[in-house]
This record gives sequence, C-alpha cells and structure tokens, in this order.
Amino acid sequence: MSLLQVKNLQVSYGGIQAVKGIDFSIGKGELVTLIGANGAGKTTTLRTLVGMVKRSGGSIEFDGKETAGIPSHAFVRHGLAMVPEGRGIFGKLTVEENLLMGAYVRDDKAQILVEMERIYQLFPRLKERQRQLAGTLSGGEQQMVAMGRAMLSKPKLLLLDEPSMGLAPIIVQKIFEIIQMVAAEGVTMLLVEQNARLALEVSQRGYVMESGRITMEGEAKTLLDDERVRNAYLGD
Amino acid sequence: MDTFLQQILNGLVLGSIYALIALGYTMVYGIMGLINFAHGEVVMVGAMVTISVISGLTHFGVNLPGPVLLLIGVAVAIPSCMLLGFVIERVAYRPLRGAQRLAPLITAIGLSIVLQQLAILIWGRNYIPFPPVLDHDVVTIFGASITTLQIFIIVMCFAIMVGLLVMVERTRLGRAMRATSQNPSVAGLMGVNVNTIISATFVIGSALGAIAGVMVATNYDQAHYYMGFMIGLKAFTAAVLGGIGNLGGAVAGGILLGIIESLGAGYIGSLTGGFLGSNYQDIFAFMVLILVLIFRPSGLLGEKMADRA
Amino acid sequence: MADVLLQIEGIHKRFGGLHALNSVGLTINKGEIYGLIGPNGAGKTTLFNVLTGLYQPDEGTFTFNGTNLFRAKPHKVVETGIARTFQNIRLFAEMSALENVMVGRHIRTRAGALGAVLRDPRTRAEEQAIREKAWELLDYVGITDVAEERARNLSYGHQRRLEIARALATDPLLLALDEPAAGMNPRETDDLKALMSKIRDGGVTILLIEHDVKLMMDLCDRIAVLDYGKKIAEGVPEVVRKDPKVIEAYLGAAHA
Amino acid sequence: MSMTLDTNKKIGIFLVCAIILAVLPFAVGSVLGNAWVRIIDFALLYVMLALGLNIVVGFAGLLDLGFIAFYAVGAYAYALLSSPHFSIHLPFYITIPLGALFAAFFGVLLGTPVLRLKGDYLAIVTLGFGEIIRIFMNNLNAPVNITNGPQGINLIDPIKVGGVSLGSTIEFAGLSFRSVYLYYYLFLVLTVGVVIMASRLQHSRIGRAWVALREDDIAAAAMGINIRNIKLLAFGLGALSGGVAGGLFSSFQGFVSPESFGLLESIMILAMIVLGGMGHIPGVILGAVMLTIVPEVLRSVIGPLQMNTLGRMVIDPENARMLLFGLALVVMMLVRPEGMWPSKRRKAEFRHAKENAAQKG
Repeated sequence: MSLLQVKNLQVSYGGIQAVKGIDFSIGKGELVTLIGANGAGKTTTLRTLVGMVKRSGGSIEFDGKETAGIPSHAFVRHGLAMVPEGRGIFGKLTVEENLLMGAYVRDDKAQILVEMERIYQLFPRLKERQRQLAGTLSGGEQQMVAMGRAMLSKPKLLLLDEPSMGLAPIIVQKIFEIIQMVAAEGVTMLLVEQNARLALEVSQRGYVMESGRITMEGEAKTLLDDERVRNAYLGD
Repeated sequence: MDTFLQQILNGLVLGSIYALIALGYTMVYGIMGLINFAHGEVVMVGAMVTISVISGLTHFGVNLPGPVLLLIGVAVAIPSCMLLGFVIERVAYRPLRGAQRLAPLITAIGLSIVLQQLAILIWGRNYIPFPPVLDHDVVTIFGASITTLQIFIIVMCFAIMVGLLVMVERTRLGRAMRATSQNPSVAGLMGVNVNTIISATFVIGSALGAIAGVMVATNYDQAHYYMGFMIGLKAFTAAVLGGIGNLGGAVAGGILLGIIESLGAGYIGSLTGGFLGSNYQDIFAFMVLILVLIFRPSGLLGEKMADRA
Repeated sequence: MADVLLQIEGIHKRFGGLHALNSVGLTINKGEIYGLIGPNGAGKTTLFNVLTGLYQPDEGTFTFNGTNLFRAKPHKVVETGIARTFQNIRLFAEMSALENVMVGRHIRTRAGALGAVLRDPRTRAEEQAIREKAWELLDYVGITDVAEERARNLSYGHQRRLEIARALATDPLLLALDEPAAGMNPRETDDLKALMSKIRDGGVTILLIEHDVKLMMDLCDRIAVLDYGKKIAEGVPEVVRKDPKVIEAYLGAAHA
Repeated sequence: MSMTLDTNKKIGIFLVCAIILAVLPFAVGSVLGNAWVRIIDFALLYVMLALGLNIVVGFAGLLDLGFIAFYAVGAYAYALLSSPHFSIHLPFYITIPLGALFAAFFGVLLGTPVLRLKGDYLAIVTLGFGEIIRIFMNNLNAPVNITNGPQGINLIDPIKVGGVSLGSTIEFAGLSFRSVYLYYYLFLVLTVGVVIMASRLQHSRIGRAWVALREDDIAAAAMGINIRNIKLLAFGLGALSGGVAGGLFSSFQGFVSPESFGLLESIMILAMIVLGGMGHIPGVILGAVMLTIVPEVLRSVIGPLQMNTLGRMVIDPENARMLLFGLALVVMMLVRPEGMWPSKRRKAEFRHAKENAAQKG
C-alpha cells in the first residue's frame, strides 16, 4: 500500500507544459529520490504535490485520498510537509520560533514541547542556539532548523527540494547525514537533488526525470550502476 | 524655556498620534511591501463616524456623560474602520498581489479618492466641529500647559502600542505575521493561511487608525474629509523615519517627528529671522523625510539593508 | 614573473557587527583562471561585490591593470576592465537576448541624449556597431538562435551563457563568474567548462567561484580558499586540495 | 515589395493624421464650440506633461509623485518674467527655454538626494518635494513678495510670435484664427517635438540603459551604466518637458496660482501614463487625451442628466466626477493593469506577473 500515488500528473506553467503526465509512488517509510537536469520539472512536481502550483491534469492520491481541492495552506494538516529550495528558514525568527512555526497547525501544546526536545536531542547544536536568530546560523545548522521544523508538523511525507544546492562540499555531506538521521526516525521522504550520486546513495528507490517525463525508475543501486545514468547524471 | 517645554509637550501629543497611524503603515508594509495609501482615509472615517454617532445620540436626546458618549462613538468607529480596512485589502490589493508595484499603488490612490468623495457626499465639504462632550481642563507643568485630554491621548497611545508589540512578539498570531512578512510562501507551507494573516494585519492597522482619527479630531476639535491626507503622509514619514516594517521604529519615528514639527513650528520664525513663518510647519515632515532617506535610507531603527547582489 | 592583472591587499568589509572580509589579499595574473572557493557565507560573493564596485570596502588597496580602483564606482570598475555574472542570474528579464548584450556595450559607446534625439550619422553608425558586436557575442557563446527571445523565456543554460555574453560585451580584461555551474548537470557543466577555456584562450583572465570541486580542480590554474572572511589557503589545485585547513573548513573527508 | 507597401502605408497614415490634426480645431470649434478647442489645447499640454513624466516613470522606472512641481516651476518662471508682477516682459523664446532649464535644474536638484531610493520610497519623497514647492509658492508673498501667495499672478503676457500676439484673433487667408486656435497650432508643433524626442530617446543607447535600470539596477550598474547620471538624465529630461508645458500653460491661461499644482494634478498625470500604457508613447498620448476629455464630457453631462432624469441635483457634478475618476483608477487596475494601449513588452511583463500571482495564490 503506497502512501503517495501519482498518476498521469500534468502541470502547465507560463504557457509551457513543465510536467507531461508522470506516474510514481512512494511507500510508507521509504526514501525516494527524483533526479534530473535543470528544468526537467522536478521542482514543479514537488510544488504541485503541496498545492503551491495547480496541476492541469492527472490524479494525486495521498494516504488514500485525492488531494485536489485542498487549499495550499492546508496540505501540512494532511501530513504533507516540504523543505523548499534554499531551506526557507525565517531568518529574523529565533531557532525556537522557527521550530514552533513548524507546529503551527497543531494545538497539542504539551506534545509539541516533548517533540521539540526530541529535535534538540537529534540536533544538539540547535538547543545551544535556541534563542539565536536563525539567519545568523551556518548553512548546515539552517538545514537542521528546516528539517526539525518540518518534522514538528508530524509529516507523513516530507518533500526535500534541492537541499544541497549551492553549498560547500563539507556542508553537503552534513546535510546528507541529517537526511539519513531523519530517515532513521521513520519519516517517509521524497528527495529532489542535483547531486544524483549522493542522493541515490542514501535512497532506496529513484526516478529519473527528463523534460517533464519520467524516463527511468528502479532501485537506487540499480540506477547507480546504470550506464545512461552514470553518463548523464553522475559525471563518470 | 517655557516655549521649549510647551512645544515638546505639543510634539508628544502629536507624535503619539502619528505613531499610532504609522503602526498601520508599517505593519502593512512589513507584510506586503506596499504603502497602503488609503490608510489616511481610514483615519478620517474613524473621526467622522465617531462624530456622527455622538451627534446622533445627542440629537435623539440620549443624555449620557460626555466620556461615555465618546466611548460609544469610538466603539462604533473601530469596527467600522476594521471592516473598511478589510474591504480595502480585498478590493484594492488582493487581486493585485504579485502584480507590478505600480498597480496596487494606483488602486490605493483611486480608493483614497473614492473614500474622500464619499465622505464629501455623507459629511459635506466643510469642517465639522467635534461635539462638545469633553472638558478641556488644563494642567500646568513647569509653566507649560497641557489638557487632561492630551494626557489621556498620550497614555492611551502608549498602552495600545505596548499591547500591539506584545501581541506581535509573543503570540501565535504575531509569530505567524512575522513569518509571513519574511517569506509568505514558506509560511504557507507551515500551514499559515496567508490571506487571513494579511486581512488581520489590515484590520488591526485600521482599528489603530480609527482610534488615532478620534484623537486627532478631539485634539483639534474638528474633522474634515481631507484630514486623512496630510496626517497620513506625515505618519508614513514617521514610519520611514523609524525604519519601515519595524514596529518599534514606527513608534519612535512618530514621536520624534511630532516633536521636530512642534519645535520647528515654534522656532522657525526666529531661526530664519522672520523670513519663514509657522505656515511652513508642514514642510518639516518632508524635509526630515528627505534628510533621513539621504543619510540613513533604512530609517533610524531599520536594519541596514545590504543590497543583495 | 607573470604579469599581474589584479592585486588587492588588506581588504576589509564590515556589515554592522559582521566582519565579512577580514584582511583579504590576492593577486591574479594575466591569462589565468583563478578559482575562489570556501564554505557558504565565507565572503566569496562579498569579495566579488567589492571587486566590481557594488560594495565599498572599508580598508585595503585595490589595483587593477595599473589603475587604483579602491572604492571606485561600478561603472568605473567596468570601464577599467572587470565584468561579472551573478550567482542567481540577473538578466534584464523583459529585454531580448540581443538587447541584453547591447546593454553590455553601453560603457564602450558614447552617444548621449542629444545624439539620440538628433540621430546624427555618428550615432547611427555607433548603434549599428553595437548591434553587430552583440550578434557576434551571441554567436561566440552559441545562442544566436534565441537572440530575439525575451531573456526570461530562455532555458537555464542559455541564460547562463547570455549572462556571460553580456559581460563579455563590456570588453573585459577580467571576467568574474559567480557559480556559473550551479544547478547544472555534469553534461552541461562540461559544455560550460569548454566555453570558459575558450574565453581564457581568447585572452580574458577569469575569476571563478564554484562549488563543483572536480570542475575547479580541472580548470583553475590557481585557487584561493576563503573561510570566515579570511584567506586560509592559496596555490595550485593539487596543493590546495591536500591542505588540512581546506579539508577541515570546506572540502570534508570525501574529497581529500 | 512589401517594404514599399509598408512605406506607402506609413506615409498614408501620416498624411491622414496630419490633415486631421490640422483641421481639428475648426471641426471641433464649429460643432461643439470654442470652449472645446480650449479643452483640446489643454489635452496637448497634458500630452507633453505625460510624455515628460513617462520618461521618468515609464522608461527609467522611477516612480515620481511630484512631477507637477516641474510644471509649476516652468509656469511660474514664465509668469514672473512676463507679467506686470515684477514689470518684466521678456519674449517667449527666452522665457520658455529659461523656464524649461530652470525646471530641469529642479529635476536634477530633486534627483540628486533621492538617487539611492527605490519604488515607494521614491514615490513618497517626490510627493513631499511636490508639496514643498507648492507650500513655498503659497507662502512666498511675505516678507518679500515673490510669488504673490495664494492669489497667484495675473495678466501674464500671451506669447508673441513676430509681433503677433497669440492672445488675440488674427485674420489669415480669409479665415479667422482665434487665440485658442493659434495656441492649438503652437502646442501641436511642440507636442510633436516632444513625441519625437521621447521616441528617439527610447530607441537609443540611453533608452536601453533606462530599461536596464528599470529591470535590474544592480545588474545595470555591473554592466557599467553610470546609475547616477542615467537617473539624473531621466529626471532632467522629464522635468524639461514639464517646464516647457508649464511655460505654455502660463501664457495660455494668463494666470497662475498654487492651486493648479496640487498633488491631485501629479496623480492625474501619473494616471494618464498608467491608464494609457506605461512606457508606450501612443498609449501615453491616448491616456493623456482621454483623461483630459472624459472629465470634461462628464462635467457637461452629469448635471443636466440628473436634472432631466431625477429632476434635481442629487450629487454635485464635481463630486461625481472625482468619484468616477477614483473608481476608474481602481477598476482599470483590476481589469487591465497594463493600461489601454500597452507596448508588447509591457503586456508580456504583466502577463507574467499575473501568472506568477495565480500560481502562488
């Protein structure tokens, strides 16, 4: 039984069809990667999943329910969270306030505090910087805030958009460590990445997207060994 | 020395009113990055509605103490202005969100004109005296005089401003407002209904505007359909002076501008050897604005914005 | 001894409490590809902004091709011969690709308002030359087929190339590229690498910021590493990549 | 082949326009009366003003809400130098250029401190500047009487061309040219001049630099455009056109007072540009003409219409006119923010903005 089931999804953006009918699915507890070139439609796909972009056709079934008609701000209530490209932290809010924003739609105050402690255990750096403005943190710490914030919404599925984009190699490594830590917590994730090698190395399954279509799919290991993937995306 | 203290007191009264209005500008600017040009008209409507309610009550022979009448007037004016603020956002700004900058500015100017003309239709073109419901008891402090009403204005303004700051800094709604102002689309991902937050911002700002409008009208004992223009402009100047988008800055800027203006009006004659008279008072706000923007474009309390290159 | 093109020393830049550049000095020689790497927030882009006049440094010296450019305005910097691209692509979105490049010719042309209104023969000839040069540059970076398209509608890769063509239109001696390969897949990166080599071979010195370690190691003659606003290493790629300070601050274990 | 066809077509259109414009005052004057010729004269003045402001707002993207100040400077310069107020009566070929240069000087004066400001900040400062100018005009009658205060300046000399005053009726070739006709032709010539100037600037190196500035000032600076100079040039040239129009207004009206130069006038001119189609010269001309003519039509229609249908004045015509103007601004921006006749480029910009907004919403 898959958590997310996408069928024939189509999205048009500024007169151009960015996503041309794709099918994919994600099972509970899985970490799945979507790789592809710039402009292949990966980010558009993610944005469509959380209602930031309207689809022009196809169906998205999440947790057994069609998501059409859910207003964009209500997706998080249904268990769909996204860490946007560039992390999207609120720089002028403190670390703690950022985390609280993650729990914005919840009202079980006591439970939120418990889970916040859990995040601090996972990322002790954040505990130290609780009252600091998030904008003053380093790139890796900001990623921790973004991940912790998303986890506080208790997502059934967490979407990650280009977490390593434009970051120093040493930070990229840290970010993938964080992703694996979060995966170990049992969070289902869909990862969109330019850095195909690292992404496939941490994932169970992968999809390759090219100009709006899914052209390959399979076990991450298989894709890592695939000649075409190696040539086009791994730079071998 | 008496003139000096007197002008400081006058400036404080004027300044706290500016501050209250400036908060409305700065909140909207903080969250949407646009100048709500029609905010001055909200202030005017607040004053007008209060006067109408009080006049209406006295006309129908309701015999209540002055302050109670005023309170009823304000109690009607605040929700009226809140509704007006809500409508302004829905009609003039929401449909244009994400559009080019100039479009919302023009709709705002258009609405401003419409509201003024409607005010003429309802209340006429002449100055309307504020009903004599309040005593103007004068208190003398070190040779300078201030009315109890003015003291009340200052105290009220500060109480409201503190309340607003606490709301924005400490509550869930305040946090959502700050998050939305920084990044609306991410705030949306967190489950914040950005439309609701923006409406709330307009509504709260308009409530403050309504109160300020009543204060202006009681302080000058009159109201006029065009009163919102100049005071709105000056309050906006105050917001810029303090650093637009910054609530504390709006308060500081408002009070500072009020004091500068009063001192300016009091001393301009002797400063220029009688060449410029106090009819140049209105120039001060603009002069201050231009000077601030030249030397400290981000305002007094605003962060220095490094251009993102 | 190679010819020195750019020399900066003791450059400081502070933003409020943040010391973004702390006594940075570097020397770029004519004809080389000089790389600049470092963690995010290390001050790379700030340094670029200082070098192109968008930021005024607080202290230091800045000489380019024999001209003192300390606290010079951007147009003066461009006139002296430094052109740049931006990390997040800043094209004139509603102008056509061709017009974008034509704007790049601004600094090398003279027609003023009077000439524009009178349309004298000199102004017309200059306008014609601007147009021809712009076509030539579009051809040079390989995007003549989209010359009339609005910059906004171009693909990501084309936009990157257009930004380079626009910078080249200013006849630079030094071309400063800020993460030109960000968001590109290995194939696109290779094409870009070829273009950069071609530009260098054409006599333009290149200053490059990139996170793609492989690209930097392959392409650059020398590399400087910034961390917390300070230069922590400088040298040929093989030496820099083995420097323990660089591994600790930037590369991490995987690339050592 | 198609080349010649196009050229022929262009010449055809040009000739038709020229003939229409040449006989327009006579046609209008004989059908609607000379009051309407006067209105057309004003329309031409507003076209000049709107084209001037369009250089600043439409081309360079600098939002100016105090543009009327330059009109005022031009008007007062003419008035002070050609009226009994100081008993100076200089000829127009000195006063008009002098007023224009003076206005341009003020344009640069305003431009210099606000160089670093953008968008709404710039709008509000220019608005403040406009108000300062107006307040000075209103109060500079004491202690030294320079502007004659709120009363304004009267009996301003009409323009005299070769000994012939445009303020009087002259007979020529059997036709009788009244003052409003004579001014019409003078204004027409100058308007055409301003149109040519604006259009040639737009399609030049300078015009491209303005667009670059408008689209991304940082990238523009990084391309070697001297941001300061190019902004000042826009302010200066815009103010120059405003100054010319101001001088003409002074001579045509024979009277100036601070009342003519309020904020509402600045907004009106901005509205002409925005409603017409910002940055697009034909659009701006259309906007200026529409916003001059339509209110006059309304003025003559609203009163009688109420009397005829309702039998009494329910709403004061002036009030109704302004109400409609305000509503028109709002509705127009909501329905067609790019204006009535936008350039293709602007149209695309607005479509993109709209799509982005829709996708975010």
